[in-house]
Amino acid sequence: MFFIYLKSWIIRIYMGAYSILKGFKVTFKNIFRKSVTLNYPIDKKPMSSRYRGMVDLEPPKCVICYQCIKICPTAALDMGHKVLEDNKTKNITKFVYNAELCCFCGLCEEICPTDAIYLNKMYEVSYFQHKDVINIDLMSKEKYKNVDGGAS
Amino acid sequence: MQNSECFQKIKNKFPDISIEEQPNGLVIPKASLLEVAVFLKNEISFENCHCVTAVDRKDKMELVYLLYSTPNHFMLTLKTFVALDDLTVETVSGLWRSADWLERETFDLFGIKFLNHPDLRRIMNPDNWTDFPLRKDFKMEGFIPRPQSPGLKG
Amino acid sequence: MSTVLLKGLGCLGFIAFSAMFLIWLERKVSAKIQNRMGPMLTGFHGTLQPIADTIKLLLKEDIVPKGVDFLSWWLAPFFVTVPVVMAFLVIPFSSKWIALDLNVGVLYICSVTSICVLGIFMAGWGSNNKYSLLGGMRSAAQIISYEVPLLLSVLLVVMQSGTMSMQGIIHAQDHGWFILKPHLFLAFLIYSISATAECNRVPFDIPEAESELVAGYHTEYSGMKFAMFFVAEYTNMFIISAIATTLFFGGWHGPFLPGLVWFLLKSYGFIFFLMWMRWTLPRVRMDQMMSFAWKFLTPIALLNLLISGWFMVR
Amino acid sequence: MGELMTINMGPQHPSTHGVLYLELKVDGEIVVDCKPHLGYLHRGIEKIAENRTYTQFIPYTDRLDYLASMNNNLCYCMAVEKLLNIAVPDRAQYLRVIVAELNRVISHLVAIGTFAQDLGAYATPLFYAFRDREKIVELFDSICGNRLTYNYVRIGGVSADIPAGTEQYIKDFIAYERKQLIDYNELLTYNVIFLARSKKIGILSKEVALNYSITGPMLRASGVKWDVRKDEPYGVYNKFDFDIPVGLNGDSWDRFKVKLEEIEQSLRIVEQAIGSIPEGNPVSKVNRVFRGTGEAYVRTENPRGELGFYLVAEGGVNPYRCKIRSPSFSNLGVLPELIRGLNISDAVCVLGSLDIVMGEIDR
Repeated sequence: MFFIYLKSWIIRIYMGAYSILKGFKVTFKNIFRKSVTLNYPIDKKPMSSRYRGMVDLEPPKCVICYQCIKICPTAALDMGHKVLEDNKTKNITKFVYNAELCCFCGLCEEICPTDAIYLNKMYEVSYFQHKDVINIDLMSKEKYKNVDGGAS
Repeated sequence: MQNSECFQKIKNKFPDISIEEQPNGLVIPKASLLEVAVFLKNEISFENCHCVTAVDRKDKMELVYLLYSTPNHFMLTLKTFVALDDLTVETVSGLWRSADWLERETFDLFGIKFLNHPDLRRIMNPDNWTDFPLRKDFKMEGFIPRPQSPGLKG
Repeated sequence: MSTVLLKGLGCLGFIAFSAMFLIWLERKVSAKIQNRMGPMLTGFHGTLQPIADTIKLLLKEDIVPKGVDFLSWWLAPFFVTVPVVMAFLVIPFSSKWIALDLNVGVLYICSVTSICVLGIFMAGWGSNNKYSLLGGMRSAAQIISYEVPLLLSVLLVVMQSGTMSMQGIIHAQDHGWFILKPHLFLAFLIYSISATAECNRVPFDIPEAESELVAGYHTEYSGMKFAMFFVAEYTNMFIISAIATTLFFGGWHGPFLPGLVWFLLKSYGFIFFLMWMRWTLPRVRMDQMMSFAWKFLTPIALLNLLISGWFMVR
Repeated sequence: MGELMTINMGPQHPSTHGVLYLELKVDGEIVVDCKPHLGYLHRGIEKIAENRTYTQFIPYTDRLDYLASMNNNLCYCMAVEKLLNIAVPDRAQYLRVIVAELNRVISHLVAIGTFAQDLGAYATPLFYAFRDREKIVELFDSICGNRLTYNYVRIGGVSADIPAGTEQYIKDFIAYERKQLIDYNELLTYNVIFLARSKKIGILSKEVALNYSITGPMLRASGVKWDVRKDEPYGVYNKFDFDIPVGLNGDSWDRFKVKLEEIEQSLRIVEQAIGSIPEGNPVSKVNRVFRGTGEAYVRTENPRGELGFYLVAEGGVNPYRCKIRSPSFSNLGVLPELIRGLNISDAVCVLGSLDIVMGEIDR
C-alpha cells in the first residue's frame, strides 16, 4: 500500500517536473527566433493600400452632392457651397473635417461618386491644440503640413 | 416546433386568457405573464431566457421576452403590453436567473418597474439620474451629434 | 579605516551597477523570450536605459498618500534595502576580494537577509492600502515559511564542508563542486526553489502578484522610494545567486580566467535561469505555495539532511 | 468569521479586462460576496442606432466587442437582411465565413493570452498570442483597411473583394498556427502550475449555465453540446464540416481548453471555405437608404457566445428599436455565483476565464 502511494507520488513529481521543463523548452526555443516587432521610430511599417487614415479631399473633383455628409455616421464632416450667377454651376465655399468625431469608417470614400474625398495613409497624427483637431480645413493645400508625423 | 403549436398548448392550458398570435410571436396580457412563464419553463422546456427587452410604442410599452427551448430548437417571442400610467410588471428573474440583469437593464433604459425583483437598481447609468434614455420622448440634444451643414437643407 | 570605507564604497558601487545591469538584462531577456526587441534607443541596444530610468525616478515627486502610518511607511524602503547591502559583507568575489571573511558567514547572511520581511510588512501596513496590506501579509507568511527549507539545505552544505565561513566552503570544493554530489544536488534544488520564493520571484511572486494585488506591498510607493524597493529586489536576486555560486558551484574556482570573472559568470548564469523561469511559469496560489513549503519541501529537506548526515558520520 | 473587508477591485485594476468594477467583500482572502458595477463604458449605442440609418450603424457595431468586430458586423448585417429581405451573393457568404472564423481565432488568442496573464504567467503567452494575432490583423488591414474596427461586412454583401494572394496567405497562416498551437499546449495547457491554478476552480454546472443563459465557449465547457453554427446554421455554415469541442467539468481549465480547441476547428472551417470559394462579385451595390417594416431577431455565434440583434422597423430610414443581446453581459451575470467562497487569486482566474469585453457589456 505504502509503495503504491510512493510510486504514484513519484510519478506525479516526475510529470510535474516534465511539464515545467517542456515550458522551459518552448521559451528557450523562442529566444533564437527573429524578433517580430520593429524598432519603431526608426523603422516604420508600410501601410496597406486600403489603409484608412485621415480624411482628405481633392476640391476640383468634388461635385457637391452632399452624399458624404449624409452618410457620415458621426457628423464629422461639414460643407458649404454657393450657386454661381448662371444658376447652374456650384462652388464649394468650405469643407471642414472634425477629426475628433471621425471614426475612420471609410463610408464617405465609398459613397463618393467622383473619388474626390478619400482617406489617406497618415497614421501618426497629433496636434498641439484642440481647435486644430476639430476644425481641419480640407480646402487648404497646407492642411496636413504642420501635423506631427507628416503626410506620407 | 412552430409558433402555432406553442400557441395551442398555452391556449389549452389557460383557456380564459386572451392570447393573440402574431406572425413572429405571441402577445399575452400583462396580468398572466408569470403563470404563462412558469408553464412555458416547466412543461414546454423553455429553459433559456435569451433576452428581455422593451420597445417604446409611444402610447404603450411593449415588453419582449425571447425564450429558447434547446430540445425543440425553437425561439419564442413572447410579448406583453404595459400601459404608460402603470409601468409595472411581475419579474421572471425567479424563474430564469438570466432575466435578473436583463430586467435591470430594461428598468434602467425604459423605467419599467419589475415587481419582486431581488435587486432593482440602475445597471449602466448613474443611480441619481432620473431620465430613461431609450424612451422616445427623451430629450437628447447634445447627446448624439447630427450633421449640421446648412447646405443639407437646401 | 580607509580600507573599510573603500570596501564599503566598492560594495555600494557594485550594487548600483549590478542592479542597473540586471534591470537591463531582465528587459532584454524578456524581450528575447517574447520575440520583441526590448529597449533599443538609449545607447547601444538600450544599454543606457537603466540610467535614464534612474534619472526619471530621482526627479519624480515623492507622493505621500493620505492616511499613511508615516513612520513605518517612511522607514520601510530602508528596512528592505539596508539588509541587502549588509549581506555584501561576506560575499567572496575571489580568493582575496571579500570584505570580511566571518567565521559565521553563512549564518550571518541568512539572518541578515531575513530582516527584509520586516520592511515589506511595514510597507504593506503603512501604505493604508488594502492591496498593500494583503501583499504584506502574504509576504510575511511566504518568507518565513520558506526560510525553513532554505536553511535546512544550506545546513547540509555546512555539514559537508565543516565550516561556516564562505571562503572555507569554497576551499572545501577544491576537488569538485558540491552540486555534483547527489545529496547536495537535491539540496541545491530545494535551495533554488526556496530562494526563488525568498526574493519574491515567479512562480512565487504572490506578494506583488500584479494581476491580483496591483503591485502588492509597493503599490503606493513612487519615485526614489520605489527605486529602493526595485534595487533591493534585484540586489537580493544577486545575493541569492552569489550564495548559490558559493555553496554549490565552487565559488571563484575555475580554469584560465581570474576568480572574480568566474564568480560573476556563475552568478549571472544562475540569475539568467531565474529570469528564464520568471518569463515561463505561471504563479502559484497562496495556499498551494504554503502547503508546498510545509508538506513537501521541508520534509524532503529534513529527510535529505538526516540520511546524508547518517552517511557522513558512519 | 472575522470582520469583513471591502475591496474595490476596479475600475482601474490590471485584471478586470476593461473598466469593470467589482465590489468584493472578503474575509481574509476569501471572497464572501461580490457585486459587479457596470456602466463605465456606456455609450448608449442602442439609442444611437435609433438615430442612424441602417448603413451608418455598421461602424458602431465594431465598437461593441472590439476584439471580434467582423462577427458583430456580420450579425448586424444579417439582422438587417432578414428584416428587409435582402439577398447576399454566394461569394460574399463565403468571405463572411472566412473573416468571421479568422476573427474568432484571433479573439480566442487574446482570450488565452489574457487568461494566462491573469494566472501570473508574465506576458509571455500574451505576447505569443499577439504575435500570431498580428498576422491576421495585417491580413484584415489589407482586406478592409483597418486593424481593429474593420467595418467590412455590408448589408447585402461585403465592402470589397479580397486582394490577390490572400488565399495563399491564409493557407500559410493555417499551417503556421497549427504548429503554434502545440507550443501553447506545452507552455500552458498541461503545465502543472497552470493545472493546479485552474482545475476545479469556478465550476459552472450545466443547469446553472442554462438558467443564466450562458452561451458560447463557456456553455460548451460546462458540457452542453450547443453551437448556433451547427444547430441552427446561418449563412453557409452547413456546408462545412467541423466539431464542437465540449468540456467535462465546466471549470476554468475547461473554458480555456475549449477555446484552444475551437481555434483548431475554426482553422478547419477556413481551410474548407478557402478551398471551395466560388467566383463572383461579393460587393454590395444596393441602395444606401433602406426602408422596411417588421421585426427581426438574428443571433450568431460570436467568439464569446451568442450575439443577437433584435431590430424593429416602422418604415423609416432608421431602425425603430435596436436591442443588442450581448454574450458577455449574460456571461458576466453568473460571476458572483462562481467566485463566492474562493480566494482573491481564484476570483481573478475565474474572471479571466469568463473572457468578457466591457465594450459589449456596457454598450
